[in-house]
Amino acid sequence: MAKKNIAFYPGCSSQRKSSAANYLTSARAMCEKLDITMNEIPDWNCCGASVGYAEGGELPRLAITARNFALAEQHLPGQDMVSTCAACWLATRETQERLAASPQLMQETNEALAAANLVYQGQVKVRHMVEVLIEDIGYEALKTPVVKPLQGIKFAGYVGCQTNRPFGIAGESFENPLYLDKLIEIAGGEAVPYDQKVTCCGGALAFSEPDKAQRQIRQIVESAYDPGAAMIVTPCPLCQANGEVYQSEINKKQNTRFNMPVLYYAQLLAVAYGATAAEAGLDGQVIRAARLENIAA
Amino acid sequence: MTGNIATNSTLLVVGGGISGMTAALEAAECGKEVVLVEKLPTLGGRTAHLYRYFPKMCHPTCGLEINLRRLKGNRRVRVLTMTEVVAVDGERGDYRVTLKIAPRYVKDNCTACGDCAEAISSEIANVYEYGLARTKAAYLPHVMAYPQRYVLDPSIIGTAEAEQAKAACKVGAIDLGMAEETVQLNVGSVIWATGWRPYDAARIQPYGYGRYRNVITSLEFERLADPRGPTGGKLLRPSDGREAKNIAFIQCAGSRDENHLRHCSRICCMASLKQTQYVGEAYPDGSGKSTIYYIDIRAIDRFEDFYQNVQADPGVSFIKSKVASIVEDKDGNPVLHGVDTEGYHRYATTHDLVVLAVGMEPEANSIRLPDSILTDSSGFIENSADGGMFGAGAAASPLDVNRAVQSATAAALRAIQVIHKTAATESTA
Amino acid sequence: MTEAAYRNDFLKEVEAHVEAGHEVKRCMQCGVCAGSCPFGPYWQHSPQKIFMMIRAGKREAVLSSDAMWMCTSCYNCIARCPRKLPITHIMHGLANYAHRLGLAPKGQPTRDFAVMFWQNLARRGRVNELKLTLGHYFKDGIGAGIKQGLAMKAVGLGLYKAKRLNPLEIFGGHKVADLSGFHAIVAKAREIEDRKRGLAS
Amino acid sequence: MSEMKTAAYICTGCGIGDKIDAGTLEKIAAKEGKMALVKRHEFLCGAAGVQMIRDDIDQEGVTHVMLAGCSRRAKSEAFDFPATATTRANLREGVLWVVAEGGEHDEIRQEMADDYVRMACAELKKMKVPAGNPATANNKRILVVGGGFSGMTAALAAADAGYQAVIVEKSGQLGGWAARTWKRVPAAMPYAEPQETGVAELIDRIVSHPKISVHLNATVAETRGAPGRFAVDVATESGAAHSEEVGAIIQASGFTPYDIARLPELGGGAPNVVDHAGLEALAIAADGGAIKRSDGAEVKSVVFVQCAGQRDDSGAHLPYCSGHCCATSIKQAMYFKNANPDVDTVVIYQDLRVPGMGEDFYRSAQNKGVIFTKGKATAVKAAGNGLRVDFRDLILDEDAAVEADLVVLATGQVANSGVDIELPDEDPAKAQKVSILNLAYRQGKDLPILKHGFNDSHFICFPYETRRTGIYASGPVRRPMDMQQAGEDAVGAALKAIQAVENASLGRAAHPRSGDLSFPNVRLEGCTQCKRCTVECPFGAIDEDEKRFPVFNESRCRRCGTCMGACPVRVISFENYNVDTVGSQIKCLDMPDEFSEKPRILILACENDAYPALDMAGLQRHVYSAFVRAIPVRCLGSVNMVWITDALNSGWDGIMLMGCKKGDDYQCHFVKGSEMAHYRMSKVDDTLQQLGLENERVVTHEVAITDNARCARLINDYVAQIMAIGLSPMKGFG
Repeated sequence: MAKKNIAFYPGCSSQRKSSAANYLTSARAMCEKLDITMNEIPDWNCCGASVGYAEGGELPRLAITARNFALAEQHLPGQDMVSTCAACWLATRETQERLAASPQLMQETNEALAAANLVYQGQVKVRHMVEVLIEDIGYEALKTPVVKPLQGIKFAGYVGCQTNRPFGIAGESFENPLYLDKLIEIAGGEAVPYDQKVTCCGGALAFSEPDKAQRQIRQIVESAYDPGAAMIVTPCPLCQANGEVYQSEINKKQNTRFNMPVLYYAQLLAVAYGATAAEAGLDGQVIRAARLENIAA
Repeated sequence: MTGNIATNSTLLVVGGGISGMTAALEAAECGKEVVLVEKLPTLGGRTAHLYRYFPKMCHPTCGLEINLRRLKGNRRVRVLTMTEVVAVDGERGDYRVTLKIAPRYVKDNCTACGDCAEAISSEIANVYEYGLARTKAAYLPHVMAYPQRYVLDPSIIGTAEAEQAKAACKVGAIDLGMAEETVQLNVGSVIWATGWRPYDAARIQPYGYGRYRNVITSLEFERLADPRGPTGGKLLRPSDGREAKNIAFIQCAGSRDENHLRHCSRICCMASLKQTQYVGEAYPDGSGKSTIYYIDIRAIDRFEDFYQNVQADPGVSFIKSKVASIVEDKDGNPVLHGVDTEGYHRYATTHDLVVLAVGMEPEANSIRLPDSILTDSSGFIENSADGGMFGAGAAASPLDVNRAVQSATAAALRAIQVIHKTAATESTA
Repeated sequence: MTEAAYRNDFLKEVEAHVEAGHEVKRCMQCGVCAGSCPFGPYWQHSPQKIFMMIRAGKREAVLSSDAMWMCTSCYNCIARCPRKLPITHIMHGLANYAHRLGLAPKGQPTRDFAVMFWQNLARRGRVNELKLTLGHYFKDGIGAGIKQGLAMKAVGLGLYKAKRLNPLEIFGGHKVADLSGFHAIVAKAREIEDRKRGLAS
Repeated sequence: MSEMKTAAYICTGCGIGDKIDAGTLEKIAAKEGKMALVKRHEFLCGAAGVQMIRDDIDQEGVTHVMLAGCSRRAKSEAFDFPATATTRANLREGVLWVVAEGGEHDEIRQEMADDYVRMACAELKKMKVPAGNPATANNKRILVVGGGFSGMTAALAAADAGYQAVIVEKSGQLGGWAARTWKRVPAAMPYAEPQETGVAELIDRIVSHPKISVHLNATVAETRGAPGRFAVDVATESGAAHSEEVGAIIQASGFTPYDIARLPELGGGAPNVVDHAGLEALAIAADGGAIKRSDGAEVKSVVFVQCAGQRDDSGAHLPYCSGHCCATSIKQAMYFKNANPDVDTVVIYQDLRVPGMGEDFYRSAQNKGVIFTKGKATAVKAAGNGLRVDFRDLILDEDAAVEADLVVLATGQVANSGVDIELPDEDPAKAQKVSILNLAYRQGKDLPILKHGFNDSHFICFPYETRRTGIYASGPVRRPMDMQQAGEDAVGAALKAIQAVENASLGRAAHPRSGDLSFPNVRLEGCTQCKRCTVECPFGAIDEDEKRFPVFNESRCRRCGTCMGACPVRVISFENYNVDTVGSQIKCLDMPDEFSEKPRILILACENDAYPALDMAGLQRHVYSAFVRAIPVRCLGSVNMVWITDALNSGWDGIMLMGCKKGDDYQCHFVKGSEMAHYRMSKVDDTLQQLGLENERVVTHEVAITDNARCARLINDYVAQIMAIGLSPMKGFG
């Protein structure tokens, strides 16, 4: 497998001891096996996420992301800017497209960047880690490093919103994207039919509108149980966190008995590729994925 | 048939649906020589699959019968089926057209007795029934197929089945050695009556066509309603064969949608209004229920009468809403989610069957038109740069049958003008 | 009934001041957005209805609506809109505009959370998840905060145990190195935007 | 024509020979059928079989051919013998494929085949080959009534194809409403802006075209004759009149906007309330600048009220939709927006109807800031210096009001269709109307009106088939429409007019029996001047002379035979289709006796739908009784009562008439034929009573072409019913 260098944009939630720290851990393990070198963009900042709109407005949001572009262009020229976080990817891709489409916004953004002696030249190519996996490496080649297939484990592939809409992974449909199921199968697991694949978990409103969001989450977890899934798999940190950490809340309030591990695809691949439980970030689960830990051990 | 059969006073009509047949016949009945080519093994086109027409609720095959009789009685129209246009060279008044004729493996002397079909067991999807049924691999496309000759599906060529079919034919009509042929013609003008195809409903993802068996297209519903169709006219839903009594019709399935077809396909509102009457017809006790989900009901001009009649039908209700999504419940029933926008009324309604009023996509999008043909943003033919080729019917615009026939009649005259002008120029030259 | 009913005044205001506001006029009232929103059952007005209200000149009702604050940014509406309207962005833009004008509903939890989120990230360039969470719980005062915090204790504890929550973040946590540059960019961008949209900074 | 020589060919292919004894058929053809030549072939439609027939025609002088094999609908291209009378005995679709399998049915199957051979032979001997009546109606000029957009387009279309055209326009200039329109709705990519009407160029082309002549300030005072030989008196304003000889007529008499004064509740008649035409006038005056009201004030706000006086179910106004008004209002709203984007334009609509690429035009208007509101306007009132429109906003679900400097009412198109010939003379509504064509026809002065005052065709597949041959309605007189559609319609109408003159010059029938060279002969010496034929002809083809005898206008005739069916004294006939060709079939049977338990049921089936339906029942192997004998008729309207009485007298046990649907949504290809037959048969009870027969012995069914299984069912049920009431006692008396 050819060595690949990427300008990696981890995003706030993937930082050490942050809510998606285990995503980063597992992504590193996975990339190592695939000979992908993750070059972290120096001094990157928050993408603003979707909920930043209310106070941030349009241009400040675009400008802070453009700062990341400028840093990537400057320090990691020619490398694709890759995110693992769905929200980071969405916000950066949206920014990239909007600036490309509007010379006025581009000019205003650069006016703002100039305040920190930065400039964005419009060269950045924004991608999601999943795109790197399936487009650059390919489904077939992703199978090569598999040493511990996750045989006999049923997973519900929960794609969620922001890696799926409005951009989505090329060639996939909004209502029934299949790439996650394919990644599950590559890792040796079984992807169950799952009708809440693209349901919204409530996103950031899990904080501000917990009851409403938890109604979404309940539906998402419940529907994973129906076809017999043992675990949920997702590409999105917010989906992961919402799906995992609120199960106890829902159990308490609604008398359910949810105990469904929610993992990242990167964790599955890392384990299948022979990583240890720690390397795969399995110790970062609030709801432990015992069967994966057994395989990884 | 394949010799030098045409001159520059001949018209070529591409497409043997109602528009193409009309253009060919109207021109021929004015005394012109016409070559009519059709890609499929039979003339008749889309309308031959329809059970009834709006607003008269009469039968499309009735008009087809008359047109076929006109054709049988007119020696000026030469029909080539299984034929496609692969190239058009030359200019207005003097085109050289290259045709490709696919092998039918059955010769002109077939009597349509059906012995070949009897002799074999291989089956293929029945295209006429939109795949809702299967047919033998030696088949007559449908009861009104013209030419009334069987076809051997290429899938059995080279198999023992094909030999059995050949052996069964008492008149020696089967020729398994038939090969693709290329033919060239001189014609003065070309009418493109290539018609339309239903927009691929599977691409309208929130509606789950292809994922949910009880979500079907309006064209498939025509076949269910037709007593000659796969269910003998019973409205049986595909998942379990149960009678569908509570049926949703979703308008603008693909049309008026920048993610799919930009244009309004014009016919779909009327088609769904018509289909609600099939539901009434299927359940004379009044137990059938139709719900139309729409953005605007486009019952244009006199069709308003029909709309008013359907509105008065107690079995039909209207919801002004583009349905947001469909999910399937545990019994395979489609559940429609959306909001009635007159006021604000959220619904999650379970139906037995959903019929997607799919839009019209120009068939021309799937063929290579000559470069001089100009199309609009949806692919409908506007005209040709040299003024010698014309779109007719649904190839030119999403039209109902009546307007398609008007369009085809007009196209016939435009083509005649080209030929007359060419003749006049040549005679003075 | 005000004189401005169905006049373009408010529509023009929205076009001038609201992100993607110039797209509002293209809506054809099909309602697919209304039916696609996961929080649809909770809001007062659907996006399509908001757009109609804008066109009918209902300025106050629009800007004080809770509808824009129910957006989870799931992008279903955008994916399905037959007119390809960037509905999510319009709703965000309207929320921002209503918020900046001070007309957005007071105490709207998402409004408060969103403000806090931006301020949190803007302070150090990266989100401090602990402060954000605590800030959110304590937004209604100490008492309510303790109650909320206790209620969510299990959640926090779980994350802590999984090394996904760092109590030490309360004393700082992750940040951008060139903080002054970052702040300068945000300030400049804000200044340009306010100038453009005619808002007082 | 040389002396008649008949030949019968019996095909044994497709399994016919396996189930039916061809030898018996040969004997019947020779002995009973008296065919001069009788031959058998195992594959008659094959090259050798066809060559055998051709040789007999060429070398043996065969003039009349009876083919016993497949249906008349099959293998027509093989059995194509010009100038030879041909008939078919339908043994395949009509016997072999419908009679139940099994030895127990062999006898009745054979009897059925025998009878079909007898019937075909009987018919053949009564047939003549029609030669046509060419060169009696040779005029190929085309008259266009109306010089608006439709009329001009039609005239040019005909002239550009090489035909002379004459335009008669009642006003002093060409152009009609289109000339009073500032811009038109776009008809080409990108469908974004109003476009030039092109009317001035059109007028220039008309005026300079060598093949077009124009009469302005002129009307049609009288139209006599028939396709290929119309004589049209043109009256001009000056009082001068002259006659034009033409071959076909296009009626493009256009529309009148619905009178807004009839909409006082919507401000109709009040200042600053206009209709589309009124707004066009303002736009022409403004010529791209600010549109001003009559008081000179610039319009800063305008409201369009759609469906004004249209789509009305109260009976007070127009019930229909005029189709173009949504796009027209969009276009007019753009007039304002293009001149000044700050003008407030609101369109209040119920359903926005912009089909096809009109959707892009709608989008374009939205992009310009035109506001579309789904609602229903209830009142337009004066308010200050302007107006206030009260309406129900259907989306916001509330009563609303909007003020405007100007209100445009989108009213509908009312057809200028002349007099409604089906209204009684004393009807006051008619008195106000002036005839357009002044046809000197027995059945009235103008084209029959289909619905809502429009001269439309009732046929979906054949939109130009109106009820007056060689006269084609075009443009908004036939159906409400916009310029785009009117243009297409006009070109299509021009083709039909050209076709009509070409057909007339060759003595050929027009649609749906196009190419038919037969024509109605009338034996006037037997005529009782009862006028049934002149009244009942669906196409107004028959006039009356001074002595009240019928005058047949051959090129108006569509050859349906409704006159033949109507004639009580049977003096009307066609060469190849007449009282004898069918009557002899009915009478030629070998009728089993009353106690045979073998009833004989006669089916008279319309050849357009019912006969094909029976045929396809065979193709699908729907089994039906072998006791029926089907005879195709041109139209149920051609069924003469004598066939019924002959059949009953000959001992037939039952008679089924199968024809097309009648009524408002009639499917009868000859409009009234099926209805006439039903009407006539409703009186058959008297005849049955006189004969002492049960009412059930004659039944009439509407049969659609799709009714294949149903046909079989109808037959089987009827046979059972006849068996139940018993066989006819009339056997042996015929």
